[in-house]
Amino acid sequence: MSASERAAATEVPPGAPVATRRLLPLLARLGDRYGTLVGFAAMVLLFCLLRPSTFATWDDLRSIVEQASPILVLAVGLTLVLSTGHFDLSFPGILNLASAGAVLIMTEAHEGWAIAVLIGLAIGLVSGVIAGVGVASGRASSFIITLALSTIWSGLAIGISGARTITDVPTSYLNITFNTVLGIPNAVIVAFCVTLVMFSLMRWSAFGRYTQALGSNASAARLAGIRVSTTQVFAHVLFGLCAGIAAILLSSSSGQYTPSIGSGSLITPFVAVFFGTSVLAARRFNVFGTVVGTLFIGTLQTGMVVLEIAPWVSEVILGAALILILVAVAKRSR
Amino acid sequence: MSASERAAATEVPPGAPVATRRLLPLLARLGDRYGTLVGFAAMVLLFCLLRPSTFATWDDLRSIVEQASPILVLAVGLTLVLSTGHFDLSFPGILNLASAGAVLIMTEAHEGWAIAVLIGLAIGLVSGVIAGVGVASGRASSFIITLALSTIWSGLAIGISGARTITDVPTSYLNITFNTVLGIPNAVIVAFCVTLVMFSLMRWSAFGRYTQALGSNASAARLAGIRVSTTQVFAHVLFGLCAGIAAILLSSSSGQYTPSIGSGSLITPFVAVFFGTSVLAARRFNVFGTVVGTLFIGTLQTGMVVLEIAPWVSEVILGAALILILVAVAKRSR
Amino acid sequence: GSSNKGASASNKGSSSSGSLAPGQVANVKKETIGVVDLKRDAPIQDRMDEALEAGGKALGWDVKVTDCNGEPEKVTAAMNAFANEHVNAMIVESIGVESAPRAVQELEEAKAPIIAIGGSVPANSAYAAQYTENETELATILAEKIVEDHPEGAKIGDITLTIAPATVARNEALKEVVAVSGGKAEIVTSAQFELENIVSSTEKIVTDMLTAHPDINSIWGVADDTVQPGIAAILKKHSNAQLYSFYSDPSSLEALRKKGNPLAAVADVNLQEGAIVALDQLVGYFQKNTPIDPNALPALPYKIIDRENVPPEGEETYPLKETLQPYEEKWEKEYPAK
Amino acid sequence: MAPEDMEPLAQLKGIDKRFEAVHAVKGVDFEVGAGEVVGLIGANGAGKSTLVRILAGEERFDAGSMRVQGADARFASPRQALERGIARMPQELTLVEGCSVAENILLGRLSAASGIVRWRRVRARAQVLLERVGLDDVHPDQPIEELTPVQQRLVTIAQALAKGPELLILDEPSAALPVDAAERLFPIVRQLADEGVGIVYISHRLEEIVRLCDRVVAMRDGRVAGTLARGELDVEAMVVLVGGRALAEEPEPIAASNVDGEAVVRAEGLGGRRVNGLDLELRRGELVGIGGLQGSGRSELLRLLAGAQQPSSGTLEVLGAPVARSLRESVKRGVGYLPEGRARTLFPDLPVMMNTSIAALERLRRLWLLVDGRAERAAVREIADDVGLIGALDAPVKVLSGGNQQKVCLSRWLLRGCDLLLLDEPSAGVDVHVRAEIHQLLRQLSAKGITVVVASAEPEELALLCERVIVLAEGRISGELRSPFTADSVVAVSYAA
Ligand SMILES: Nc1ncnc2c1ncn2[C@@H]1O[C@H](COP(=O)(O)OP(=O)(O)OP(=O)(O)O)[C@@H](O)[C@H]1O
Ligand SMILES: Nc1ncnc2c1ncn2[C@@H]1O[C@H](COP(=O)(O)OP(=O)(O)OP(=O)(O)O)[C@@H](O)[C@H]1O
Ligand SMILES: [Mg+2]
Ligand SMILES: [Mg+2]
Repeated sequence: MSASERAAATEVPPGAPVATRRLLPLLARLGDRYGTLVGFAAMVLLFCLLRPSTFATWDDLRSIVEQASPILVLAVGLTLVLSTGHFDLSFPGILNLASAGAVLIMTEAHEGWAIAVLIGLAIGLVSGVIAGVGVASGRASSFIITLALSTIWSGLAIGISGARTITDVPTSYLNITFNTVLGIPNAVIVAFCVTLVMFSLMRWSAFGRYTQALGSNASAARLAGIRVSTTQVFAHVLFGLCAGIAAILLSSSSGQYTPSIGSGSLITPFVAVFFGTSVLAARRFNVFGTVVGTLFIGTLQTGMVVLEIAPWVSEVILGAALILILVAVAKRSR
Repeated sequence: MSASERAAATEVPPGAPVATRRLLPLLARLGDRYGTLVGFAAMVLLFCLLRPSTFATWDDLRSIVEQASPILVLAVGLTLVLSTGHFDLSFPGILNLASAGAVLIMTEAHEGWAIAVLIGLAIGLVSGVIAGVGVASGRASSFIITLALSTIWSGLAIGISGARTITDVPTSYLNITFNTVLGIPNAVIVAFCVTLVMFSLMRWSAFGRYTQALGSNASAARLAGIRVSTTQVFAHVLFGLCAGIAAILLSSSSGQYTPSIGSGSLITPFVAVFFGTSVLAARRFNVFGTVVGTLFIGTLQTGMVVLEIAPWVSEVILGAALILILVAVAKRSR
Repeated sequence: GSSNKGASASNKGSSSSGSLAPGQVANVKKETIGVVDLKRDAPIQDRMDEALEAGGKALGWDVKVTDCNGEPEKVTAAMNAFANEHVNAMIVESIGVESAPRAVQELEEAKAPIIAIGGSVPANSAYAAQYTENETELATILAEKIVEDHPEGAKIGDITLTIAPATVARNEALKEVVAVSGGKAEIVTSAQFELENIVSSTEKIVTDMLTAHPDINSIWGVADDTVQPGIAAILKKHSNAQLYSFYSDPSSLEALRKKGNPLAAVADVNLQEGAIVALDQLVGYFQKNTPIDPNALPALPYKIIDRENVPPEGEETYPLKETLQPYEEKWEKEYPAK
Repeated sequence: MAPEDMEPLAQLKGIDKRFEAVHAVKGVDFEVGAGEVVGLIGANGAGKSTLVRILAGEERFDAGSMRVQGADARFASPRQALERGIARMPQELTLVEGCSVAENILLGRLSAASGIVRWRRVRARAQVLLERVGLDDVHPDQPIEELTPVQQRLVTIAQALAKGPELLILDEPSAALPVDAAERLFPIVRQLADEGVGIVYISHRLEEIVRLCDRVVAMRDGRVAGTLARGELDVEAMVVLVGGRALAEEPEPIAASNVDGEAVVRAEGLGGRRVNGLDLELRRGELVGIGGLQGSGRSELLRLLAGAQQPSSGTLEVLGAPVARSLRESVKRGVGYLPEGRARTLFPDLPVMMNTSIAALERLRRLWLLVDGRAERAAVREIADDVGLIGALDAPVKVLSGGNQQKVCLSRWLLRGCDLLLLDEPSAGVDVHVRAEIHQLLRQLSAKGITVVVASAEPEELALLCERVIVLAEGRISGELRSPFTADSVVAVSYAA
């Protein structure tokens, strides 16, 4: 850890005038705490200035938030799992299999959208149970167990769908995300509810505190009489459910099932969650930070599309923005 | 932790006859230690039995090892970084940028292959320094810092190459991997040397000890007077160099630079390294285990192509094999 | 809010009085066209974009190409952004509009047509027209070329991708040709490359195929991305197998020109034609309110490019100028500068 | 059959426990009655912790039987033991970093049936318990990692009390606990016993065993070596039971021969966070003790000398130069620093060997970078024998017994070889016999001209070992004692702030 080194670095040389000696540490402290949020706000402001006609509109805001919804659902679930000190990389597989299951039950078995939703959630749940039990067994790293699970689910998804893209999805299913309530897209409402639930769990429930205890010191948690395995399993199950919800949002909003629907979804939720640890100098995984992280990435990506920035430049900007905000401005993570 | 829970599962009921009471724990202990290797051997045997004409040939062995070479170089480097307790996800970007740099210096500036190799290594080195300094600063999680770096490098790679596929690569460069020494492809020799160096470093050098100390308890490492930041930076630099080497092997052997050369390379090295923690019940990241892990994946993939297993089935088998070997057979990781 | 909303505005014909921008040939009202491109890195997509940009220049239009870099989220973001910007028409290249129903709805309400070009994208009522090549025809001539090249019997190693509609169609065509060949061709083995990891995975499976079946004499590369890694693997295996694939990407043409290169032939079609037809239909729609004709694309000539007929260094299979010229002449005549 | 009320709270019969190579507990019979304080003593690695871990459900037993409150018991987890009223305060500090003090104290019992945490109630409960163990100045919302090891120790005691057990196991609660803190602990133990709680009290401080316990069980090499009833408690007898022999007589502390040798440490008006205005001078070859009560600043003084914390005022010269800007720099100049709280300095998953040699690798290098494995093993073996380390050198250090881990920490700096050795609680958790050997080792070092500074919570240890003791109180020097002096005089000066 380089906490002390950093502390030394922000120390002011003894010769500096008194005002500076007071001001600089204060600024550093404020920067530590609000740097991430200020960086985010500055970015939004910049986009609004550059393209006010598009960017600062209700329409645009809505599409940013709507597009971020499935990622948000994944990211808040991931926040919970990561706070137990373990990885869960099974969600790309869940996205694939739950989308395939939900869509096929409608196109092949001609069930309604409600059954399809249930199937999607059930697949997420089952995967969560398996992942949780596997991880709680402690036999191998959660990283590889859940990765292997993801591979299996993706394979099965291709197997049951015959590797086809399925587009004749009933309108009722598409309407899940197409409809709005008071102008707010359903997907946003769902994401908001999931976020609220996760926030409450992590903030106010004993279970949420126990996940964090687990992540910090598993043997202390066990000694304190916490049901370590149960907590672990439950965290993965909740995340599995989140992945199921995300799968439904994704397949409904993309209007189809393609065998690659979940691939490429691995990285963004992680970026959002890790970004979140720097928000308000939280230094741990937290739902509020994750929300900020998700919106940050969504806004940045949309902003670059709107400004018609070449993809390679936008990649460079994305990476540089992350590093700038996290390393230069925000508080050290530990 | 459920270490003791698992121990209970292997416990023998008090009524069992004496021979069983001795034998079962012994078997469990042997399984813990050699389970991973036995699983690997069983898989190879199975392939040989199913397709003896292809699988048990020198030719096939050579192509498996040759194909695995760039991944092996990445994976052993990754082993070192992970043993410091931090991630480094910058290598897909390094692969892209170093390949682009090496190829462009030949096609645009008409330099020779040696300069190209140096450019590739230099890019890896510079990236490693930046990643190391960023991570050692302790300001944000290594996960996101290195991921952001990867994004930047990939963007730059597309930028400098103009997003073109470049194929007019000089033969001298292609020969780096095309040539063989005593029938052994150069790529294999390079991978072997890199592995040997990393193995020695981690096993016998003071630096290797320091990385492991860092990974086990960073503040204790500081208290022991270890140069924590330097060690951290050096680990990332070595890994950056490995990624540079892998980039050269990859671009030379595929005979081209394409903008997607490094994408998709993220997961396999991680699987190999985490698999390696289960080999010989090491429970820590270790180079020998990583080598086994890399060969395991390479063999499995080749085996499925040779046996003409449908792609989705082979995905399911890959995932299931990992879970089976790691969870059911191998020793718990902690 | 944008000032030029919908087709009604364009009919008022407040065209600039005779002064044309450099390169502009027709005197038409300026329109903004949003182009959503899945991945411009891919040479075929780049060709279509170039055609759209050149055609747009000739008409004096603002053609905005968004390169989505293969990321689905960007596709949705791009479509939404175009809808929010109130473009006059949207052209999607090798990608469907399913993921952006709200953008589709807004464009429909604004009477801004959506046209799909390139790649085989599932039919959708949102498209005013779909000007795409016929994958089956394209693949059939390539498969027939394999059979023709190997009178002694074609033993085919099949590199496939079962998760994209276009590659599935091509593979079906291959199987069909093999089935009717009367034993002159045989698919010895087939394997799938990974979409996320094209280069390494293709190289690996071609190597493994050739190890397992040294008798393979033809490799079917179902997508143009497989050409270079396929070549590398064949060369390294010292195999005599010939590679067959699609599209005359610059790097593939170069390989065809090289002596001793295993790339034997590619099947190609002039995809730029579809792009320009789309513009042509849009001009009619905006200037004269003629409805967009879904069947406007003329029958495209599918052709095999092999070592014999490969265009010389510096030339393309389908020079854009030649494709564009008849349309430019037509536009110049119909909408002359005052 | 004995009537219900006659049956002891917990009863172990013929308990046997094996770890892979180690037979840690061999057929032990042990029982605790309600309201009884049973002392458990024994050498490091004798199996005390293993025995009580079995009792508390943290470890399974291979053979034997266990009865708790009249019913057979075979716990699968600490949780099950807790449900039957058994709580253990672990020997190592097991706290959840990133959580507040209150959360740590009430971890595992944060919620009622609803699953929702009532923060106000949690805080209030924690506050009461903190006051009970004498941590009035610690706020329940403070992050646990801000506390000193001693404060953290007291938190773990509060944590055990919070569980409201019927059988409370205290595994070395008083190791490295300063006099005042220990004095607050004893009444708590007695009071609980009077309320009918059965208590198992493990300690290497035999005087307090005499004061507290109703009965003492001594373990040696995994077996019960003997049991002493209330009347028979006496330190000499226990020493023999623990080590199989009487304690080696420690020599009188002798004045260093070169008291007017060169000054190795010279501080003027030295100040840190708590310590303030310290003037001191340590000479080559001196063996100096630092005494004081809880929070008096002993640890901080050592941190300042080691360069691990920068002084906020005054001047400080160490080894002839202004104090280094970082610990690393100090170590390079020849300072060895063993901080308090061994968990902070160990690499739990790494072998004992790597843990011991980590600071001395530069010395053990052979070719350019590579470590000479054979020389390393020989050197570690030698030092391990010197400090009486029991356990395989290739085992992860976390499986060693607490006292043996402490010896690893100490060995690291002995192996490195330093000119100035700063030791914060070097013998915390070490048994009496080994402690005498370590003292002998330190005397030899000092005779070789190495300056040794020992901060210790135990006045007895300072009186045995040091020729000169600097006593701190509330961050200032409250007195300096030169031998001969007694432990009581150290305590007296400590309180005289
Ligand atoms: N998990 C484990 N694996 C292997 N050996 C172990 C394990 N736990 C304890 N041991 C061994 O069992 C023996 C007894 O250890 P224990 O911790 O019970 O000693 P102790 O009497 O508490 O000593 P101390 O006074 O030092 O705390 C030691 O040799 C120790 O190394
Ligand atoms: N990092 C810190 N930040 C703020 N206060 C601290 C810090 N470390 C120690 N303190 C405070 O400084 C005082 C002196 O601490 P120190 O550890 O030197 O005491 P000590 O004499 O070793 O006492 P003990 O070991 O008995 O706690 C304590 O009251 C402690 O709360
Ligand atoms: Mg113990
Ligand atoms: Mg202290």
